[in-house]
Amino acid sequence: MIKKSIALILIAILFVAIFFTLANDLPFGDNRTTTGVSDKYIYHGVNDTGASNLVTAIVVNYRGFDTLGEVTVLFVAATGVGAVLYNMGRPAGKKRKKTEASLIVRTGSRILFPMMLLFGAYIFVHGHLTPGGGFQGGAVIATAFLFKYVSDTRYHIDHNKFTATESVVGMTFALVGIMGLLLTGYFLFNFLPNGSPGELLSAGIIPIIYVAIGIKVGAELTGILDNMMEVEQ
Amino acid sequence: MVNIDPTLMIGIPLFMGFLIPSVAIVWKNSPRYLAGFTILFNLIASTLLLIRSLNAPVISVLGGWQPPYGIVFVAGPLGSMLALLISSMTMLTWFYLPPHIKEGNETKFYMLFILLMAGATGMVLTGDLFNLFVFTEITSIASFSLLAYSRGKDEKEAVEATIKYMIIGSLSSAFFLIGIALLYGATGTLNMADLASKIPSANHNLVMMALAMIITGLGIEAEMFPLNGWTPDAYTGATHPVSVMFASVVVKAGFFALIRVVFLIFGAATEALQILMIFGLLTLFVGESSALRQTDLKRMLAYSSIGQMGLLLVAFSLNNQTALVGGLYAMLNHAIAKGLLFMAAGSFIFALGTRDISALNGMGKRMPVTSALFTIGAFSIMGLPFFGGFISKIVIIAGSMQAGTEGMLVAILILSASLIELVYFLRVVHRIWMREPEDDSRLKEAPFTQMFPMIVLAAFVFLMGIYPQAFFKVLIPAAQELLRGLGTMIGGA
Amino acid sequence: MDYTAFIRPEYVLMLLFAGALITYFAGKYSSMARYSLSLLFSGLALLMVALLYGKNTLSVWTPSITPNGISMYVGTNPLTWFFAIILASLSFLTIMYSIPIMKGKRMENWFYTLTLLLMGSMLGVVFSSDLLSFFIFWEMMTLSSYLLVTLAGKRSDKAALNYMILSTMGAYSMLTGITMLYVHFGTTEFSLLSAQIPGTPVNFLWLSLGLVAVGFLVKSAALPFYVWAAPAYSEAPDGFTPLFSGALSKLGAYGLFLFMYVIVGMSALIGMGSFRGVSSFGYAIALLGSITAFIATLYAIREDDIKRLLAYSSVSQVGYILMGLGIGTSLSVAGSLYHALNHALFKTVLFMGAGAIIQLTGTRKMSEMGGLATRMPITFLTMLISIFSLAAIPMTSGFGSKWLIYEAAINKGFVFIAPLAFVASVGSFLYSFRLLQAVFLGQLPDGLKDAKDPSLLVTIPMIALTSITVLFAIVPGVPLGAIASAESYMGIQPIQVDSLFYFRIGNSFGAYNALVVMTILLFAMLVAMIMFAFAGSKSKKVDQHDTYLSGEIYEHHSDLGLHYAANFYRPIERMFEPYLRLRLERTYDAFGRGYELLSEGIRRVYSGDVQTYVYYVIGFLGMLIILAGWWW
Amino acid sequence: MIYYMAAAFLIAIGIYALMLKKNMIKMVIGLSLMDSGVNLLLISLGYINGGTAPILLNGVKPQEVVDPLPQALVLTNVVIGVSVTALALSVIIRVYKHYKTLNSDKVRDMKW
Amino acid sequence: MILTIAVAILILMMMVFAVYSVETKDLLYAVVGTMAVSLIVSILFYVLQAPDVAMAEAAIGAGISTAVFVIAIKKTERYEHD
Repeated sequence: MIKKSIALILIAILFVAIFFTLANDLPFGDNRTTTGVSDKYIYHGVNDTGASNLVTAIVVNYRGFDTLGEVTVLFVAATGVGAVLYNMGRPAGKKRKKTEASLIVRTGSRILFPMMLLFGAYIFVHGHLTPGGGFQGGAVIATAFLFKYVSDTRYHIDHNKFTATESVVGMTFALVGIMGLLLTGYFLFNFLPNGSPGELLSAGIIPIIYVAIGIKVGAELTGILDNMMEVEQ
Repeated sequence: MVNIDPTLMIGIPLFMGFLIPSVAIVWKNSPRYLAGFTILFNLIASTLLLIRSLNAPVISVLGGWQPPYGIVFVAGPLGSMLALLISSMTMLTWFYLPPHIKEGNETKFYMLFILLMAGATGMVLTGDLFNLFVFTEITSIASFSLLAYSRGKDEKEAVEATIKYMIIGSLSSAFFLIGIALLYGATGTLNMADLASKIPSANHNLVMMALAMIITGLGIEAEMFPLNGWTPDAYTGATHPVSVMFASVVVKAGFFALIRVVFLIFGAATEALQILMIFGLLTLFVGESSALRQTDLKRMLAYSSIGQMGLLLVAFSLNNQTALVGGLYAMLNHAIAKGLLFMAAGSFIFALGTRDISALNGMGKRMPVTSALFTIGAFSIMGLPFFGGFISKIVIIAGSMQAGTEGMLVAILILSASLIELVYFLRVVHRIWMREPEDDSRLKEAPFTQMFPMIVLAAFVFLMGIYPQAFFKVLIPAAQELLRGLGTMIGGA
Repeated sequence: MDYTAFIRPEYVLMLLFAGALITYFAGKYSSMARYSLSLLFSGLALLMVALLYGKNTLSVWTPSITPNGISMYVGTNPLTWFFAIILASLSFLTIMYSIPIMKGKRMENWFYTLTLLLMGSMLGVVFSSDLLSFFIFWEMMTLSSYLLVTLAGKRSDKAALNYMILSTMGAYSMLTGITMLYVHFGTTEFSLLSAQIPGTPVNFLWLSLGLVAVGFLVKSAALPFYVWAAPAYSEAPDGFTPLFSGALSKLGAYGLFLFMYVIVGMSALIGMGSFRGVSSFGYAIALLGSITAFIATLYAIREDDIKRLLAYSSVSQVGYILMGLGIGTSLSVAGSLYHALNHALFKTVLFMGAGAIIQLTGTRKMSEMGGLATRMPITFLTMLISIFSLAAIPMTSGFGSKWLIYEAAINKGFVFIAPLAFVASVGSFLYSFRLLQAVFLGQLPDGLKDAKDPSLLVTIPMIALTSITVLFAIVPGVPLGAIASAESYMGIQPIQVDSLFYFRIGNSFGAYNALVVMTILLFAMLVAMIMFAFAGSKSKKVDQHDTYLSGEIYEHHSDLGLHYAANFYRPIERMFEPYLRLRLERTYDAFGRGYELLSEGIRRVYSGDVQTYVYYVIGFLGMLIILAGWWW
Repeated sequence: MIYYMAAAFLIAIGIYALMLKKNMIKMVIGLSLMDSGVNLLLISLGYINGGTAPILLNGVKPQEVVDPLPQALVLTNVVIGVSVTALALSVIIRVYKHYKTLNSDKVRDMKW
Repeated sequence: MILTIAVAILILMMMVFAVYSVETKDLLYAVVGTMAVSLIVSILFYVLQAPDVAMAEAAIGAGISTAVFVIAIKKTERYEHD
């Protein structure tokens, strides 16, 4: 009983501390960016990077290294799940679960699967124009594959092809960064022309990177889902 | 002198990480050689970096955007020395790997291995607070997966240790992120140097709350007393090379991150230092006393490294140059000597099959070379003359004396803690050499490829004991860099 | 051309360390190589030390080990030479003595390497003339002596660990004191240090000197820290004990001499507060020394084990040295130095003899020995003279030094220390006589019929040391000359030594001419021998065993403790019985067990349950937040 | 203002689940709730009254745009959150294989 | 003004969902509760003018992590019993 009360007291302290420091020291919604770095992103973002979506400009260009780190995190997690669940999988070809998906789900998945892939591709191709980008597009692709897994009990992805695409795409991202370093002495420098904002082929290397991230995130999340689903019951 | 850009030390391992799986499909044992090549590259790059950074810190701007706006890599003498320590320890562990990772999926092990090194190097070199968070995440997720990697006999303990470490680790990343959010709210910037210049003028209440959050978050990585519940299980559960990586790479990077944040960003605020001092002493005593009662060899080494981290915390919180140099020297010595101890203990356990200390009777006769190396590591941690530990102890004590009368009390506490340390290490060393083994059949020593890293580490331990001047040439500018604070390093806003 | 110009102390040290290494590797192949090499190296070192007489050298050894480049100094001066010659000669003789004793024992090869290493580090401690190298050699000496004690196998585990813990605790408190001095004065070299001492605040001096003195009191087994001494001396391998208690125990005294008189200097010492003309710091040490002497004698009397008896006796003799050292007048310092020399001589002979006897009879219990005088004449003779010197029978050198110490104590009118010392010296007579009677006199037990003198390698060192004792008894001026020069180096008014003939020993209120008194004594001994020879036939053989078994048949081998030597001083013991129960060992063991229990409790903090760890983290954060809100 | 309340509540409920619930999956749920809370906190820091989404298309002027930097940070943190959760759950699957229970009290072989 | 009321109601629902998902014994319902919380948080992001993050939170927070939770529950136990 005392453990519960200690926990509740501590949680109350934490809640009060976080809420009140935020409430009275950081008034909600007032314009604090004048002192910080973000007004450079806002005022010079478009003509610096050519991307009209400022968030994408920051994610890929200004703080591109964070995204490189981010992709590494996901890559490590996928490898980690693979290493953790190694040789716990069921023998090939054995059905995943007894009950077959209903007819509607199976036909629906056959129709919707390509649509969802296309929609995911649309998201990360237009990363620098419309909201959304590599991560969101990749997640949509992963849900598409998940949908396929749910509907078809014997379907599972071909590991070699997925690992190949994953590493090819990952290497392009790293190569883009290294080429930036070779050409201009700055890692991940935007060496392609910015083009006119709003165009599809604008914003230099941002679309390339975001396409790479989109495919990579899609492949990795599907890999994680596949690893977990394949575990012997 | 070809100058390799520090960011390549993250770029190349990442590139190789992506390359290894696809090459592995074609050529079975390519991962070991590709990983070896990457680590070698990092080793050479960090040595060149250290030489370059001795006169002026090497600043590499990411993406071409000047510091407060873009991310920047700052390789001062301190950062590059630690990068060198990380890459050299990884290289040596790479030699030590083969027999211990047979059961699991080797390709994935090597990918995680080089990414762990990349994450730790990134943590040590980055000059941006959020980037530090991302690299901390990479390092901790890589260490989660490596910890859970072990198959075979003690798979059960490895898995239990992983789940404990993960829950506490993700708690630490959540608090660290809340701290970063508060700092961003208060100052509006994320670059460390910029933060250092803006924090004094920022809203005091916010900064203190952020400090509390960050100390908790990073304290978990740096094994401070109440927060290090996960540490003994993590060291004991991991396979032997992974615990070597833990002792000398993961914890050092976590500890260094805490020190950098407290010293550089908060400008060594007295409150933060007092907290570190008190909890450093607590960690020291809790670590040493619980090591006294252990019957499991690796768990004893785990508690002893908790104690040593407590010693580092105390040394750094004394905040004068001698104590800082002593702390850095102790950090180096601990990484090397503890790595050696874990490797030797690993060979013992690999040969004996059990982790029980009482099974070590008379190992001096059965595995003479490994026992000699174990004894050298133990003597260095104990701080006997002509070993690295001795010099770090003297310099730390001299540093604490300079901190006035309360420094005197700290010195006495440090010495009594190292007295406890002496007791339990002596008990093990005594058992190895002086006791008669039950069956004195000669146990097979590790082949030369695995003995080589241990011999190199032992040589380093001696070198640190006999000719420390070479190390001081690097450590003194590093300590000055920490004391002076990052603010003046790169012109902030 | 002065051949000895090129000999410098650091060559001696290098020679010994290199010798230790060579002996180890040579020893692996042939035992002959091991013995000859170790003898060669220690003999050479002894020769070089002897040739260093009267030299004042100081040489810098530059590879400094601290960030701001403190370099290490090694040098010699009369005080260090006096101790160095004792240490070197004892080590050489002990190595020679230990060859037959340690033959075939466990890890014999390690024994010689470690003894050479110990010799090197002891000489290093004595020759070093700056704080840092002093501490380094001190730690090496502690480590090598610990390893030597553990060579005796399973029995010596506990004793060795206690010894290592206590002496490391002393070494660490010394390190704290040394660092305080270094941080306060900025330098570690002794002469530079003593130049800056006069102006420093008194309580700083008290604290730093006190901390350093703790280290030396532990090494010389003074009152609160004597717990490790008896088990360590007795459990150590027989080959090592003479060096351990003969030479090693003097280093504590040397350290005190060095810090009290060479570094701090007499005037500053007095400035730290004086008590009836003697520095109160010195008085405290003298007090500790005399109480240790008294208590150790009490323990020595009750001992039946020969090595433990000698161990307690060396603890009490070192107490005398501390007493003389503490009082600090020219007479008492001369007495303490002289006693250090004598104690080194006779205690080493006694331990060598004990080693030989133990090897011969296989047992350490004195009640199982007896009547060895006839069988082992040389051992008997040498041990007899050493026992006389130990018991301070007039006209032996032991008497000379104790007499000087008493004169100084009485001269200063210390009403508590002097009587304590007298009672202690009576005690020392008692246990030395017990040793003599139990081991040598009485009838030979049947098991020891074939006892005979140990091999030549054992008897030569014993004879050499005893002849030196006899020589110093007759000609005290020789050692006193060296002591006078040491005293003047320490800034204390040296004791007058008759330059004409070295027989007089004494000062303002009393002296005796050693030669005249010695001749009278010899003449008296001669008369006694003749009377005994004539009346010898009437003396009756007395059986060693009481036979009051009221008619029971008594076989000799039953250990009913009926042997006279079994509880020799039972009446005296009964007198002190109640007080001896509160032995200090119990407090140390209690502390050790208490800490083990405490750490058992601390270990429970890691309960293994993830949730408790989360509680710790959140609790820590909550505490920080409360602190942040209210305190910052 | 109420966003801060929501964020703080989420963090609190996450820690509540972590501290008081024995089931490991419940703990991971608590962690992911806490993560969403932290993300909400970061985004509400960056909000500006009357600001629009940071996409400068069809005539949106830079002055009235919300602060884009926290959004970039949250983007990264969401992905980190999901990868840690995935790894944690796969480790829990292996824990279950060995210990046959999800109760964290029972998973305590390594203690003291 | 209506927006703030709607947001207040949303946050209230979120709180209810969060408490429910922590307290319920059936893990599947807990996971559904978490999905609901993350969906509402994604809507809040949208209201706070952060469309990118809203999509990410919806796709990843609600989609993938819920799937992972369900798979994990399928491989272990469904009901929490202490």
